[in-house]
Amino acid sequence: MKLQHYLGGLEGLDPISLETRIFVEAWEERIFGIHTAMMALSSQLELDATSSTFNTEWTWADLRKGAESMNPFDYFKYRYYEKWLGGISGYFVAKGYIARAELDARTKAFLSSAPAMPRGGDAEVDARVRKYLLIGDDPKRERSAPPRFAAGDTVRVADPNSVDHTRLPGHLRNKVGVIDSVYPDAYAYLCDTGPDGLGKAMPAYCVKFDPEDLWPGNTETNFTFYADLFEAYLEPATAS
Amino acid sequence: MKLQHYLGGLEGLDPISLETRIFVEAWEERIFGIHTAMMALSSQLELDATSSTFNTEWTWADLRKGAESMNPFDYFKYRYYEKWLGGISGYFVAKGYIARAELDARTKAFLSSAPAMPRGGDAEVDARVRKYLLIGDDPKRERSAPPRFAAGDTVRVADPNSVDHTRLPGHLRNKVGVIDSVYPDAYAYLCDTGPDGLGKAMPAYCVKFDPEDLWPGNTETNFTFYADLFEAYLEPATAS
Amino acid sequence: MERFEYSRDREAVNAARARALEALLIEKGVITSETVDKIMAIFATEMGPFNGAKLVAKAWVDPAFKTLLAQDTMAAVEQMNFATKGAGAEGEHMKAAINTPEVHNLIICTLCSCYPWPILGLPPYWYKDPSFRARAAREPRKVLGEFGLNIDPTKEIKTWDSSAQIRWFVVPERPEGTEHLGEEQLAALVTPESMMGVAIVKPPSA
Amino acid sequence: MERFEYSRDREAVNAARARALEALLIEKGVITSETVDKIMAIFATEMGPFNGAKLVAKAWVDPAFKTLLAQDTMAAVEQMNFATKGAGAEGEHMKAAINTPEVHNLIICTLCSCYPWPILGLPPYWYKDPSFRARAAREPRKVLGEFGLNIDPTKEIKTWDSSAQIRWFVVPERPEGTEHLGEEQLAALVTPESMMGVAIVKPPSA
Repeated sequence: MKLQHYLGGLEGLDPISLETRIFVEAWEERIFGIHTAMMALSSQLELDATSSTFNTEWTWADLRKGAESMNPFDYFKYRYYEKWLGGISGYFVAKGYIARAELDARTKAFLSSAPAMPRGGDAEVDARVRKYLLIGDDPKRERSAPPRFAAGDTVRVADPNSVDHTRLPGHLRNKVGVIDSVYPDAYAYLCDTGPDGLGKAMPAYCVKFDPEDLWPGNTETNFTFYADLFEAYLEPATAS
Repeated sequence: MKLQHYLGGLEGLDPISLETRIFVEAWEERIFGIHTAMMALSSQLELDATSSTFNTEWTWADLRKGAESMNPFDYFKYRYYEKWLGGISGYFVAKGYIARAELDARTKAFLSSAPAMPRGGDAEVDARVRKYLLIGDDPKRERSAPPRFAAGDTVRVADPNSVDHTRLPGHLRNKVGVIDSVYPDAYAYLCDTGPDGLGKAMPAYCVKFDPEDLWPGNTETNFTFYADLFEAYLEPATAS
Repeated sequence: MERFEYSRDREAVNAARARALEALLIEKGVITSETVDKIMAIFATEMGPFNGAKLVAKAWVDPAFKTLLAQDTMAAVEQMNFATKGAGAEGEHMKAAINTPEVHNLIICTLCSCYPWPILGLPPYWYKDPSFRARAAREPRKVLGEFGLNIDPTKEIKTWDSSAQIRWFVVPERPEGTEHLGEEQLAALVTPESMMGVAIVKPPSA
Repeated sequence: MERFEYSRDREAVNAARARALEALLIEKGVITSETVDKIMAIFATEMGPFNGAKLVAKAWVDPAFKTLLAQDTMAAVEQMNFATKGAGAEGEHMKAAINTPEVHNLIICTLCSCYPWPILGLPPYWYKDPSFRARAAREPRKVLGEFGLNIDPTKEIKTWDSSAQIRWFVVPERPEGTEHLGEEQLAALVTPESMMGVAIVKPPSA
């Protein structure tokens, strides 16, 4: 179980932060940019090769796996981009791009004097990054089979074992909802999630839930909750 | 849902702390003692009245409710007795024994100079506390009905809505186990937990779980997990 | 007990580490010294809430466009001639939730921070905050109240949680007293918060 | 962003607040100035692991007592003439899990820190730690390994999670080479950790 995925509906929380800035510290912009460049230069994309030495895969799934595999108690201890910084640094070290000692030494140096940033690099690298941002990475595929459910069907959300990654929110597991709409075609996910069930292209649905079924006696009225869910996460609802 | 109750089986955690001390800061012993005195002086116990001005109820259930109602992200931020200190201080303020301002002022005073502790109090108060510790507070009651399950029965753990308190571990909800033993008589709980189902005396069971059912593909071999569960938390297992 | 402690120079270490990482990546030829700045420039001028605002304003003045936006969001977005032609990164499949006098829409991502980059840019901190993600799912009225938005109890709230590949945004209602305004002036009224459903669009006098 | 910050004088504030609370409770007649110290004295001399150690030692030298301890734990404890007569606070219903050559037992409380006070006293920090509570449930062998206890893969591990009203403890196996020792000497070998299942009892020479 991934504690980090069981946020929906939690009680006893703080008032909402009204912080509308995207970055609250200057360094956060840098780690966001590094992540986006990694996504754009990732090896599985069908974009022109560049001189970048980045030759491995990096997608949202990798970033998310990092967040899901981190100590769940730390997840609630660190700010959003602090988690990115940890996950991305760890990736570059794990993949051998950078040695841990090298990163630590440079960090130490930058702590005691203003960062001296190197200059240079091929413009084609930045061109590819720009291209990726403008065209994206379309997960839509042709369907190999008709969708299992139709609008109006009652479904029960599955509760598969999650290993390194899942896209199933904890608050929906084992709950009953109604198919609100069936999205056209099929959607691949960025990686295979094993027994969790994602990977190959499959139909996706918008599923409607009565909040009273999700949080009995503990929610609001005149309110409907919709969630987009991959087909692997749905089962026909049978009387139990 | 109470995030704090979904610890069993979590992944990605730290190595075990080998801290064998009971208290790691001197003040922790004080808050433990205060809690124990409150339990002993609690109004529902059938012990001799004393001159203590404590005239409300305080049981483990109250302490636990505090831990369950605190911000779940803070739960993982604070050390064990820090949570007690917060919950117990809050109780004395909420019940009107102490004003928040009074507590804050005294805290501030003790921060800048060594605590000047008042002396005095009736020995009968301490006698009652001692008596409570030596005789306890027996939750066992006569059964009003025969137990619903017998050793060897297969049961499914219920997933009731928890409001302010529950004694059902999150990792067992919706899981299937086998009754290992039926405890004699029936057990009352310290408070009524509403739709969660505890309160009146009911049978309790030791239920045996195959860890492979709890954490498929992600546990150890030659290992059996047993949990004590109140009858309200169990349903007959039916093929699903 | 280190679990319960914080490093006291945490922000300074974060900042130094982020810059150290970037410096090493430049030196090792992974990215260039311009990469991060160029990405931020794209979000400043080509992918951002200024696109969403244009889309909303067009929907306000053109009922046929509004209908298309509701029924085939991507076809409508393509008409806008954005730098991304609509479907840029994180906007490959977007869906509009249209506010009406009867329904107020709210978008959330309880798992992370899914967000339609091409038309809304990057999400603000509150959207990524675990407290918002958790609370908006169960008590949206209370949450909106904290944003200063009180939705009439007779109006339905619909919350859209994006955990698959669709990225949602809200088309707020056109405020009263804006009949005289052109598309560009209308777009200037549309805030990112209104396209996430935690605000409504106010007339220029307000 | 305060959620992500810690007060820098956290321990000093905790200490001052705990003492302030106690001082006010004494002044207001809730407790006396002796109450906390007297409670701690009871745990130092009358309710503690020294009782559990006596129980274990007796079970080692008296097979009939060991059988009774396994079958009717409370009846066996009553014979010990502890200050609590066995059933003090948090020990009203205790249950012994007996280690054998085939089975190693471990007690945990995944919800909180349930613990048999009359015979084990108060739980050490590691037992209350969320990491132990979480990990011992799913990977006891790995956890025991971190305590320096490697359980043979052919030996079954049984984990007992106390979330109802029963308080569990472990009766460790008697170590080899202690045939010449009396009950009191045997009791001196028994550690709290061995009665929780994260250690075994070592012979005096070890």
